[in-house]
Amino acid sequence: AGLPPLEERLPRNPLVIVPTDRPGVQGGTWNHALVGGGSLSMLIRYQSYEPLVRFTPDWSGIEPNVAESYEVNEDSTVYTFTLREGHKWSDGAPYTTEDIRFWYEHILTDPEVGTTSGQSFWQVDGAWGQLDIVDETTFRVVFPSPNGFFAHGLAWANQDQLTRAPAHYLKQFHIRYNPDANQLAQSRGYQSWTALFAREHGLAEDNIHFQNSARPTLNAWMFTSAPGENTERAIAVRNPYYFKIDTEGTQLPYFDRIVYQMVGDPQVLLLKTLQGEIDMMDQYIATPTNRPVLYDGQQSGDYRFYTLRETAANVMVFNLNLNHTDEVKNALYNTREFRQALSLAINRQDLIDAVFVGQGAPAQPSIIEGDPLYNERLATQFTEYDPDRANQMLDEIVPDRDSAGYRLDPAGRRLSIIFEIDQTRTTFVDMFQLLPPMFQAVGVDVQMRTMDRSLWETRVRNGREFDATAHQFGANSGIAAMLDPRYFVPFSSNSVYAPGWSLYFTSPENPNAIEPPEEIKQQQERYRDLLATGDPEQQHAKMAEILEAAADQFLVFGISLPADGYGIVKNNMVNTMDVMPNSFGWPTPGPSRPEQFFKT
Amino acid sequence: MWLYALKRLLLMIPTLFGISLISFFIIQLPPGDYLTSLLASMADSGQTLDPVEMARLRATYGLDDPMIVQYFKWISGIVLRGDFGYSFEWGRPVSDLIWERMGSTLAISVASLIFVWAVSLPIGIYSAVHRHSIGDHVATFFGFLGLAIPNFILALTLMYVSYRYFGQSVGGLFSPEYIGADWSWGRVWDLIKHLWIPIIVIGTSGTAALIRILRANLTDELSKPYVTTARAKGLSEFNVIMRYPVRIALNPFVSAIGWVLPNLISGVTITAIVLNLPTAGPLLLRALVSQDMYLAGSFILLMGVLTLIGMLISDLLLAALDPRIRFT
Amino acid sequence: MTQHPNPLSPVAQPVPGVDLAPVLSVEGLSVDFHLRSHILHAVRDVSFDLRRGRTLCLVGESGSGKSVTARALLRLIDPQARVSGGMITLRGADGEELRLDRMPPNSRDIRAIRGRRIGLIFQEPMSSLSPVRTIGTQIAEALLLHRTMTKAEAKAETVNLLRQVEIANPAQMADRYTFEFSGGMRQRAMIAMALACDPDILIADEPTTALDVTTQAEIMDLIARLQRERGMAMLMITHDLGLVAEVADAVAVMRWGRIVEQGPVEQIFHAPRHPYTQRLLDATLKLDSAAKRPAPRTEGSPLLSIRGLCKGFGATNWRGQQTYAIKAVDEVNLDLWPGENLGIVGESGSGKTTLGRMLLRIIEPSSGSILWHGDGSPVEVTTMSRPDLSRYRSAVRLVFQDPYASLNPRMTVKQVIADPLVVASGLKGAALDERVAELLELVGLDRSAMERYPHAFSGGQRQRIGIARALALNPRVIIADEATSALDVSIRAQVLDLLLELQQRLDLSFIFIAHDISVVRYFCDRVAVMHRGRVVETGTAEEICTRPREPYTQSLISAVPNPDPRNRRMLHRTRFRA
Amino acid sequence: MTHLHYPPTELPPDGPHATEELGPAISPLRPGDDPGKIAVASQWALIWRKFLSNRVAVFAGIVVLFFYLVALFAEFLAPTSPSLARPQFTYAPPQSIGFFVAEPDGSRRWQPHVKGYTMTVDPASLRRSFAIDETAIIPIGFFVEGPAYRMWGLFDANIRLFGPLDPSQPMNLLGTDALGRDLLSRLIHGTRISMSIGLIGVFSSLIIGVVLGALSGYFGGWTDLVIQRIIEVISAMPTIPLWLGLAAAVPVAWSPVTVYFMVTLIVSLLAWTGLAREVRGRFLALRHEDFVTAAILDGSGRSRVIFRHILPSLTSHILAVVTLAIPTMIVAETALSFLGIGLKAPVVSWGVLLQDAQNIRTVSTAPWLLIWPSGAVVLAVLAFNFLGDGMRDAADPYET
Ligand SMILES: Nc1ncnc2c1ncn2[C@@H]1O[C@H](COP(=O)(O)OP(=O)(O)OP(=O)(O)O)[C@@H](O)[C@H]1O
Ligand SMILES: Nc1ncnc2c1ncn2[C@@H]1O[C@H](COP(=O)(O)OP(=O)(O)OP(=O)(O)O)[C@@H](O)[C@H]1O
Ligand SMILES: [Mg+2]
Ligand SMILES: [Mg+2]
Repeated sequence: AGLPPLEERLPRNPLVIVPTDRPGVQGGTWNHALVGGGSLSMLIRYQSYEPLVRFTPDWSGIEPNVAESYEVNEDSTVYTFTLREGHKWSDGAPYTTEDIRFWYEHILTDPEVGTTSGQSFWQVDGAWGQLDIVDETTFRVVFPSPNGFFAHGLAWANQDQLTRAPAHYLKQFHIRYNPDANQLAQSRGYQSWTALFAREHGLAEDNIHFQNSARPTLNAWMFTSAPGENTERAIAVRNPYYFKIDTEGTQLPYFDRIVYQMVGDPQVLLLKTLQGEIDMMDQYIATPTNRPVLYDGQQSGDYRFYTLRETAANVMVFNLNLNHTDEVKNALYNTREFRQALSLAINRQDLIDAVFVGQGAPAQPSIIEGDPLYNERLATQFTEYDPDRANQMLDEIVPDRDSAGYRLDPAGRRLSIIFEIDQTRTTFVDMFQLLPPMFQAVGVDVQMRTMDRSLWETRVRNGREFDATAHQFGANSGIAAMLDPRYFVPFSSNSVYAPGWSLYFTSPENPNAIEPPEEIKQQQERYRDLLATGDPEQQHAKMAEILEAAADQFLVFGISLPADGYGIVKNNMVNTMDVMPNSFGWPTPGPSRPEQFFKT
Repeated sequence: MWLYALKRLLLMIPTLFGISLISFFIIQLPPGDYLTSLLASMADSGQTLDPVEMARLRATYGLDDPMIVQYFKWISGIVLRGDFGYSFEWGRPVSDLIWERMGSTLAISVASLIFVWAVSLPIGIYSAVHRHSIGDHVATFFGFLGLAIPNFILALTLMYVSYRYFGQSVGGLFSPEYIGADWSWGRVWDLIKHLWIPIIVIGTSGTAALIRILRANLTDELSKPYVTTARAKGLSEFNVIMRYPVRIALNPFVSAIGWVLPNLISGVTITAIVLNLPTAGPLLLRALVSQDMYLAGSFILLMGVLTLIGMLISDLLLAALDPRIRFT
Repeated sequence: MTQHPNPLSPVAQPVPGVDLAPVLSVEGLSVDFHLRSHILHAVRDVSFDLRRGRTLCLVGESGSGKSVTARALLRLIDPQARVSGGMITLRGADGEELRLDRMPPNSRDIRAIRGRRIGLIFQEPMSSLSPVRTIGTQIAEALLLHRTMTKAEAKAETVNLLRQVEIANPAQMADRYTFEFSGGMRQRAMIAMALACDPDILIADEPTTALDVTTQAEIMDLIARLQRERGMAMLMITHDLGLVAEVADAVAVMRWGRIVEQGPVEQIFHAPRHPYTQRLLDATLKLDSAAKRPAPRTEGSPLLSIRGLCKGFGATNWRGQQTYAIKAVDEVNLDLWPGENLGIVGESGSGKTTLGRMLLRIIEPSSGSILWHGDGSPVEVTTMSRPDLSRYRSAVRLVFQDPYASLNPRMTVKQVIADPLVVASGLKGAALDERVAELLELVGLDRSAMERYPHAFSGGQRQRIGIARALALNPRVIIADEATSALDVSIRAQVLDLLLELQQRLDLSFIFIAHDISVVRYFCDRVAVMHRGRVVETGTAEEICTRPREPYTQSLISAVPNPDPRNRRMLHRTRFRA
Repeated sequence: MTHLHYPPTELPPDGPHATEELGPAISPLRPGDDPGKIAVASQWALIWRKFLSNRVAVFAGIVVLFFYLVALFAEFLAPTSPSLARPQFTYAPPQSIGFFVAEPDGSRRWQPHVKGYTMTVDPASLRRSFAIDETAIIPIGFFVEGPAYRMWGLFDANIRLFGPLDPSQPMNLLGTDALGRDLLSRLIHGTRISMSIGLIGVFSSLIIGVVLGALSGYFGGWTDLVIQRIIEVISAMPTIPLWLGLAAAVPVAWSPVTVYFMVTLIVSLLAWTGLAREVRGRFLALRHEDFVTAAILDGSGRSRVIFRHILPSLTSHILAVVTLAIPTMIVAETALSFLGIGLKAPVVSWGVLLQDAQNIRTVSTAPWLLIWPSGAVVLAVLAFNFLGDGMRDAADPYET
């Protein structure tokens, strides 16, 4: 009601979406759910994957999205983007390069009130890319040296903030544009305008970003009742200015509304799913354990399965702390043969049978077979179950044993390795119920301690005193592996096996950074090199080199590459993909274009 | 008596300060702060925050101040301006959040409280009067069954049963189609269909305790001579029991009334989480786990106030119930 | 005998239409207690009739089954007791017969009879009232139950009843709780409750033990009036043969669960046939005179001297204003000499118990001093330190007025009596058992009683347990608050003699609070008379009993019943109006 | 006197002066007993006799004893090791015991056995389906060799009370869990922790609650004021952050049992407030009773008055509270595990087993994982309850 006609709402050149199966009609409600608080970053997956450029549905490359088009120069130093003329925010205000400028000046590069969270791809060698506004719809980003993955950075889930900062809205909170901004902030209970401004754009963290229903958006749906405004459910309705149409010319999205129920516990979500209250879901509930239950419920829940291509590098990766504060342990864990021996002591098939119902085959954290980057040695070395050889190898390193048959470390203590594990990772916990006897057989006392997630974050990700932990993710193919090679190169805080070395990669002058040994430094150099490369072929070659070196270094070891996962979707949902990657970079199912989902 | 009440009211002020101070520090006991827990949940979806950014956010939230400074900021806001601060996680004033949930919290707590009392008082009295009868044993058995099965599992099982055999929407107080709808008969019926599970879940464990305690105390009172006197007047057995021994046997309940009020907030948290009930308990739990300290602190302060009031009421009631008890 | 000596008896002026057929007949009633170790046949084959307007007095040895019989009539016996035989028939005016023994306990039928047709006054009123409801509500409840009344009417009637049983300030007292009533006041409240619905039959189990003789006389007048006006039949259980002689039409004597003798009052008093009856009467006569013993010395320093002792009770409303205030003890000065028996008599509610309790600082005095000379130099009791106090308390012992309440219901008699011994001397094992048994035997209880709990005893037995406990520590002074009121005369005489003998041996002194003037006369050297918190007169026992000076004392003495049915004098008493 | 219709007493036939009775009439409970002897039986003997005559209570006592025996000899009684996982037998349903096997010639032979499973994995539902294989006879017996264990940490052994004759064969009388571990063995081992450490918390909070409540109620005044303020503060204190903080403060090297022990102790340090207030309420009402005054006059010190004279009046209440606290404590463990501080694998307790059952998968497809552990808790608690009730009744002066 009271809206201008459709032509005026659409940009001059709307993005035409070819539906996955067939065009639909507008209408209906998408019934959805979020589990617990603090999980709002999930929203990117369902209603908010609208970067300038996005991953293609098959994750083979990048295509324009909000940007009408983009160009890269030869050596990947200049990126030129063209916006759509007449593109409007959900309140009807135009979306122009002014929004880009505002974000760049007041959020990205303002050292006082800005935020650079997740924006490291805007930097090369510590310097920000330069923004050049050409006209209302054109801008350039210029880097001093090559930045091969800039466009990928934009397409990666959650990272592109250019499409999430409406300048005309945010200006009212900025002291430069509104001299009364401080009073405004105080009247809303904040100390100064900076706090309110940060709150309003919410770009530092998704939880805050999505709690604002007042901020205009480019997304297909906009919140009328944002999560947090009501603690029971959140509602998003169609954005009348959305810039996409289908092949019939119908403006997207098809769904009128998305209703998220806020569910406290995954088990309840499971029940709701079984009951048919959820239209599409793969997070939280689609575990191997729940599969039979969901399978049996297909009839009553009126849903079908779809397949998720798992993209993690392994189902579980053993991370021994290679930067341990305990000298003796540090030396031992840094002994490659020690890690290899431990790897040999694991009966992977048993674990796969018990925990994954036999789905999967023994493998180290690696690239999936069939991918051009596949490295067989990396994938299969030391995956055989050979306790005798393990014992032999260990006898060389730690020959002494105590009365109970456990080995003694060089300091004469029983060789105990305590794995600290985030208790929400139930498959890890299950596997660790079976692992201790296997290690005991080679004289190593392996114990597990589960803990609350925050504690795990503090102790493991931000601490250095833990012996070991287990973790997951990373990537097992193509571009993803290049963007997240956490198990092959210690490059970010996700490489939990070497917190000091990773810090050395990002900020070597940090007092907690540890200078790694030469071969690791070389590996980090290789990766830096890769990031500067724009040419896919060269990227590939460089990545292969990294993987080869990783196979030599054998920093971590795992159990198996993950078997395919699954999700459920209501039988009457149309245009969803039957097979798609499961990743947070390709924010499943975001790139499969939820705006063109509809229900019959 | 009133002087005593007045004295107690005055004593509440320092106690409350003590409570707020202690709780505020306890809230901070877990390592890290709100940002750490935020980071933990972000890591789940592959995001990381770099340390510089963390430091900046910390400053915005005031998390880099010493704890005592944070405490004074918070408590002085409350005392001077009635401002409870805002919730990091929900980005809203704490008081809004708390009040929003108070309605349903009160409704559910009071409903289950009434249910529990309505069920357990008669059963407890019956059990005491007819000790070792079949009825008594059955009540005992079910009571302990209710206690021995964790609420969590009971709720799950009931929900599964209701899904499996009645095809009913589970969790929450309404089916999705009635959430936010206007009141109608359909909605009321829907509410009733949802309410039985929480009431049973909360009821089984709550009633068992009440029944057993009432039974124990009443058993002791029943053989007192004054009961015989009441019988000699020709009072019906029901009146004899209700007017005389029950009154004394209620003493432990009245002592426990102090907990009824704070329980309105934090009680049955796990049940509420599983059943997706929009009560304050889960919110408080989340606030505590995610170290959303102003929200958690204010909840606890509120609980403290309610505890103090509850205890005062309980003490006054104790004296009213049994004139031998005199407070000075 | 055409001129019946009892003007109260309706027979003196025959009322037309009043027949003398029994309203309640008991035939062959037997009650057994199934105890843990044996079966006790507490009542065996008891038969008697109650007739309209007449009084049957049940007298007998303590523990002989009187109370059990009385309760059995209303089917109120303890759960472990069984009625093993007998018939209880209640006859209505229209000739209908109700078999009470056939009615299940607590059935609707029996409830219709309780309170309404048969009122029951329990022996131990102190423990028989609920501690948590006001006296007024407990009485009004009976009214509301059996008589069609509004709440307000019931309240008014309650006040009226309390007034009739001589409670001062009845309107205010109705709102007080049991623990604020003195022993005698509770007993009167109990009587008021039983009379509330003016029953056809009143069963009164020792209704006047805690009442001073004047009050007792007033109450008996009241009951007599009811008997005359409404033809109420009464079964009265009492130890006071004087009272029996004053009020009874017929008497039944019980011993070891049997009625050993039954007959008109004249016959029992003047031609007793059973040796036990004879012993009872002899004991009564014996108690009617003072014991022959040397007068204690009254020079030197007294053992205890009380000066200006006061205690006030009161309540305040929510604004802190005094709503009621009472001076329970008012400026009392008394001395107790070593080896002396000081009797305290006085009106019910006059502060005797309060005084006794203050002497032990169970109740803190409002003002005044108590000097204790027992430990050489005099010590002020009101400011004594804790260890001194506990030493003092082991030298000065108290026998509680309400024996039931003073015995821990969860401790066996052995534990109760042994407790002071264990604490003071650390006695253990067989030696302890021996000492406890010895004490029990002193007060005439069997050693088999040791393992029983207090509730399984008769009123008199409990009272003796209390005495045994007081004796346990070889004290210097015993404050005995109505210590023998529940004992039958023969045992009472025995116990009193025992106490006198102990006194000789151990140089004991007694403060003897009693209502029974004959006991006071028999036992005490000096007597203090209390009235409304003050000591109005002190003098030797003989003086007070024979030549009272104060008008109150005169009225008191004149109301003492005479144990001879041919010479009833209660009615000719002088009345005191302050 | 003729108009007075009182008949003279019917005197006993042998006349008024016949032999007077000398004592109360008593007779033995059972004909033939000597009443004189029993009459002086001590209180404890009487209580014990009374207790023995209560069949339910005696039975409950036997059950409690049984649980403790199980706890003591868990290794020997469990057919297999509680952590022995057999990946191919996840969520295997319970087997039943058969006693006769059919011989080829049609005769039946005595041979206790369970039937083996045939297992199929359904790739679509990712489920193992088990069918009892009628032909696969797994003989079982007593005192068989099974997985080795170390009894009480003293000596190695491998004889188990019962189990399959061939230890490699599956015998899961109560089914298996998500990792293919034998539920029966886990349940037996869980008894040990749940019936020992779990109860320590109950008793320590009981003691604190009773003592502080008694002091508060008995003394009143300042003591009461202070204790009540402490109670208020403790009950308003948020426990969750306390647990989380604790979980962080506990050294990782501590074994799960030690951690759990500490946690139970701390739980009990905070869990006494409710009981304390209830005890206080009763004390406030009882402290001015005459029998208490009498005890004071008897020279009893304060603690004697409190614990020997007043406290017994609260026996029923305390017993009720204890029996209520036991299941609460066992179950509370599941909530603690939620926060990461409960018992952790490889230690087993009933709480851990229950926690494993907290999901729809179990409820819908493996209900035995839920039924048996809760059954054990209920049975134990009922046993404690009836035992406590029996003891109370035996000691109750008013009961016969
Ligand atoms: N509940 C009980 N359990 C066991 N024995 C009991 C119980 N009640 C009373 N008795 C016993 O029954 C006998 C009769 O008791 P009862 O109370 O009738 O005596 P009584 O004649 O009223 O004596 P008293 O004049 O002392 O009151 C006593 O020996 C007493 O010990
Ligand atoms: N705790 C109390 N609170 C209020 N008033 C009390 C309390 N105790 C006693 N009184 C009052 O004090 C007065 C004296 O009581 P006390 O018990 O000393 O009388 P008594 O002389 O022993 O009477 P009795 O012969 O009837 O036992 C009574 O009027 C009573 O109501
Ligand atoms: Mg009696
Ligand atoms: Mg008195």
